[in-house]
Amino acid sequence: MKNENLYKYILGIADNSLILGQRLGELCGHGPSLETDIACTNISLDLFGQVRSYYQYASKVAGDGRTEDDIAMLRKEREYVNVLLVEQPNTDFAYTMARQFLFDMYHMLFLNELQKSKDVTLSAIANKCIKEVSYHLRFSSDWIKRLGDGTEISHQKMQDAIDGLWTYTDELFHQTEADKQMVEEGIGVDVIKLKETYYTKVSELLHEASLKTPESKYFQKGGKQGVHTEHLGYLLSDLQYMQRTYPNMEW
Amino acid sequence: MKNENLYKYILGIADNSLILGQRLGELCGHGPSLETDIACTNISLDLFGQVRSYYQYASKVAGDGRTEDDIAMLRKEREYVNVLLVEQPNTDFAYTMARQFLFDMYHMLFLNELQKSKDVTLSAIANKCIKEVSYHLRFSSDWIKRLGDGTEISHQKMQDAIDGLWTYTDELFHQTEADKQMVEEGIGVDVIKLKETYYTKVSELLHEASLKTPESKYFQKGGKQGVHTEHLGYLLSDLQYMQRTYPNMEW
Amino acid sequence: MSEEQIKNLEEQFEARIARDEKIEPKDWMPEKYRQTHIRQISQHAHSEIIGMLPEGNWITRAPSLRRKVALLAKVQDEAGHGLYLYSACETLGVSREELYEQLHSGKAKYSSIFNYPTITWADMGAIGWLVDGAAIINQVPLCNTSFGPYARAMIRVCKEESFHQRQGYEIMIKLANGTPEQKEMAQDALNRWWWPSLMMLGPTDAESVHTEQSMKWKLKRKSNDELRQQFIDQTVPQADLIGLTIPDPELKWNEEKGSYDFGEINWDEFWQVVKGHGPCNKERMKARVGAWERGEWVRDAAMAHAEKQADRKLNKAM
Amino acid sequence: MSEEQIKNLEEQFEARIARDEKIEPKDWMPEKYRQTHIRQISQHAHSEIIGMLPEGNWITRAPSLRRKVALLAKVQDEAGHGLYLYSACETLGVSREELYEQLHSGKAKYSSIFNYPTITWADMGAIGWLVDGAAIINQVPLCNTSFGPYARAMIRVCKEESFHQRQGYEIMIKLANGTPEQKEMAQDALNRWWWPSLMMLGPTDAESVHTEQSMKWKLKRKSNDELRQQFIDQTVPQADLIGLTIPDPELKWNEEKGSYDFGEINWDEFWQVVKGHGPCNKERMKARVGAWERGEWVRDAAMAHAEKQADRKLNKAM
Repeated sequence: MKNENLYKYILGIADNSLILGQRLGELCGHGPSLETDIACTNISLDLFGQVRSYYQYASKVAGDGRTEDDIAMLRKEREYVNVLLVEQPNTDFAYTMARQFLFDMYHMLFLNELQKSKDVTLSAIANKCIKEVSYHLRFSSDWIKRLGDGTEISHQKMQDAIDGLWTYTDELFHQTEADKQMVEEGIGVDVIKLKETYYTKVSELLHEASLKTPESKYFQKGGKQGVHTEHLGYLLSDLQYMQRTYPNMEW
Repeated sequence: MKNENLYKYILGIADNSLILGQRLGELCGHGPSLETDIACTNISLDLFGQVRSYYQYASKVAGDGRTEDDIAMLRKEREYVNVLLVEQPNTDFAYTMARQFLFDMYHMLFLNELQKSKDVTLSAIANKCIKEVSYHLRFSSDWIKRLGDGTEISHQKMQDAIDGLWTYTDELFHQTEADKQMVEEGIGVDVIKLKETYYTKVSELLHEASLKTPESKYFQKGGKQGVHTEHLGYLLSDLQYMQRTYPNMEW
Repeated sequence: MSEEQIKNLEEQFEARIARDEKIEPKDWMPEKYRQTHIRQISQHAHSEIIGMLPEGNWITRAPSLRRKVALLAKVQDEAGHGLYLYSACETLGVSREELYEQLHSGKAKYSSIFNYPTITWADMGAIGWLVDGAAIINQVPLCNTSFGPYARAMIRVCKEESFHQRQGYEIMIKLANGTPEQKEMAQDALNRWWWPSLMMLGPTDAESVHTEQSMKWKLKRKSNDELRQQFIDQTVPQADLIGLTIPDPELKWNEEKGSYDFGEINWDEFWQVVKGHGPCNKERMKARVGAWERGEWVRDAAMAHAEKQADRKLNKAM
Repeated sequence: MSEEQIKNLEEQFEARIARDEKIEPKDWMPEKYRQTHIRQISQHAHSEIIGMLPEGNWITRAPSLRRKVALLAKVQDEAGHGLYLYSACETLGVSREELYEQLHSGKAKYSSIFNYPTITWADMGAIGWLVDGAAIINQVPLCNTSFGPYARAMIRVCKEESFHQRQGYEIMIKLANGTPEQKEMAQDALNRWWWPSLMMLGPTDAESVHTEQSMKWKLKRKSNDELRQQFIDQTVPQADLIGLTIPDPELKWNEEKGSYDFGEINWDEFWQVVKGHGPCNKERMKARVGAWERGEWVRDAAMAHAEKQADRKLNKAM
């Protein structure tokens, strides 16, 4: 591939939205209220829309005939490079919202920078996505506050969710070799520079929600190298089912 | 295929064990006690052992180069002909045991007749399996009694499980065209003749376990025609994952 | 109010409806009108919500990103329909909680079609094409029904439903023109959904209750059998066009009456499903009741938080 | 007992061990001996039970029926090992419930290796080959340990483990001789499991505690570093044989000492996992504690039923 780093870079962005969108898609019709069902479906929809833009671009960059669907659904388990955070299961609504918030905050900061990319396609996608993501962030932040500063039970559940997922936040700011190359070329976002702002903003919101910012300094990593948690395999077996079972067909 | 009815007949038997074995396999390490974990794993193991004998025979009958694994793992969702009972999820231990008992009782009566089959291979398999299945039946019966005649909570849960799964029992005694043909040829078991004994024996055990025999006369069917509940698709996406993702390889 | 006064009001009310005026929530209305509308609108809302489940079942397994996006959008639309139908219903003085309670206790009904399982991807096509197709035929007349909020909701619903219907048919076209496996999948879905779709138009006129009253209130314009005939006449050519076969050996064009003759519907199955013994009745209720129960602490928290916020504002203001 | 008497007993006790006599549960033993054995045997039992989870993760997805059967049998064996190790432990006057409680509260440890995820099928091969391989090296000497029930349990465990190890290696052979994708999968699994397997032999001798006492009681015969060297020397040729590469650029045959030199182990990672912050520590505990809590009503019912049965027997007898 001529521009392999760019290809890898696009997947690094897109896979996060793909896997998070898939997780939210599982919830459809099973949420705590009709309004949250609509919102979660809507966020999932936005994410898959973004995913299509990215993979269509990746398909062009790869230039080897693979379509957006091939890229989305026909890779092996070790070839997905999403962060571990987004593949975590829908344990309960607190986990779902905490996962969303911890990702949205990063996503927002990230897209804000990606808008300035020298790569006009990425910059345009970022520009389109940022409106959607600012809505996602507002929605998830509101729920962090509602549950953090709601009842005793909801406070405890939300604190557990934040504590449980915290270990996956650091990975958001790791860089692969492709990432570094793309930063150097003015195409990629230097995520390391976002880290401090991220943790400050997250802490502020947690504080506002009467929640404690976890202090643990032990973090998990691996997603960006395709080393995932055991949850991802099952998600993929559903995601890929049709493409694997009925290969090379049009739908 | 020269002997299509026989092929279909074998699948009709084998798919039940395959899907039930797969369900039990999900529980490994997650049961209420080490002893039940060992027992459930053991039953799963027995069932998969039986499955191999049947599919190996089916492979021979088909004679088109498909192996036992191709037959087990590379059919489409509409081509599995197990009864709906065995695909029902592991809702809780009461459901798991009730499903097991309602199937084991049938399985035992069935194999007892299959031993008399004119088809020597089927007769030999039945002969081998019946010892295993009589252990399964003893194990599940014991748990029906323990939970039915245990605490108030366990009684209620077991009654719920029996009530919930009852609707899937009638299908055990349905006959497909292939079944009828095989009965006529002295190869297959005339399941209709087992029905009365089945319900009598089940009722007796439920009575002994202080449980009520459900009176509902509404039953579900479709499994034998490949029309399944929505649970089966997800089970298949895991079951088939490796064969679909890495086709035509040796393991 | 005296009996005469009430009679007077009723006459004026019926006259307004006869003149095609809309009845609005604040207008006086007979209690029976109110109850009938609560029942029908909430049943319709429940159907949208339960209807999310069979399609939601394929979101994680949609075969392409394009189809996944379309399916998500469709299910979201259904949730939206549910939302504004519940709102229309609430204008009649019933709370959403009461309506849910009726659904969860089994007192309220929803469309029986959603008690059938979706077992292949082609079912997404069949549901859009047939189920939404039948729904539109049921619903288009309701765009002119007498109760304003319901009529306005139905206008929006019907617009989106016909988009869904085209989308479903388009899935079927793709499958029918695809590989033999895909075509078989499409035919199989049609085989399984055809008869339940015909049942969606309701029991035969002979068995149908409430019809006369409903006609007067414009909750109904045509009889069930007329609607069913319309659905069949509209759908058969669509199946022909893409080379699929309607699973009814008795289906035949009747030149004389200018419409199709068709076979006997299995009404035993219809009533079994209506009475709660269809393939997925229990699963559907379990999913909804489970979601509701699991969500209780979330709704409680949202309420508690809103109260705290209100108190804080009040304290600040004082 | 007087201090002198105790000292006397202790001397006799140590002498018996020195003579290679077995200590049996009913024999007198120093309290520290009892406690050390409870700790070690239960830790071993817990490891078997937790060890079911990473492999159990692939039961539903095994690529062939033959492999599925073998994997089920292996996991069942592990449960069996757990069972008789718990029994051996119980002879020392501790109940299974107490042992579980120690596991669930995080007080008791289990082998850290099981805190790594199994993410491809090849991990089933790598676990059998490397993890069981390292376990055997740890355990073979225990077949001659001083405490009778433990020694006897270990004889059986080791026999089955070496079967598992061969089975795991056989999975790797098949993959390494398979398609390029399969070979890559095998290499990737080796890359991920190699270093954690080396860590299974315990911290370096410099960091290791309890060793001297354990040597005397024959709970240990060789130091961690010796065992590690043995594992490496045994495993490298096996990797070579099937064309896989040990992921250690510093690995080199040292002619002089007649064994391999190898690279630095990442002890930070080791301690992070030991302290509960490995990739799956939380998942593993959640799975076990969850199973235990969900199973409570079942165990209660079994107990209640057994009591009822006993009462009935008694009533009959009277």
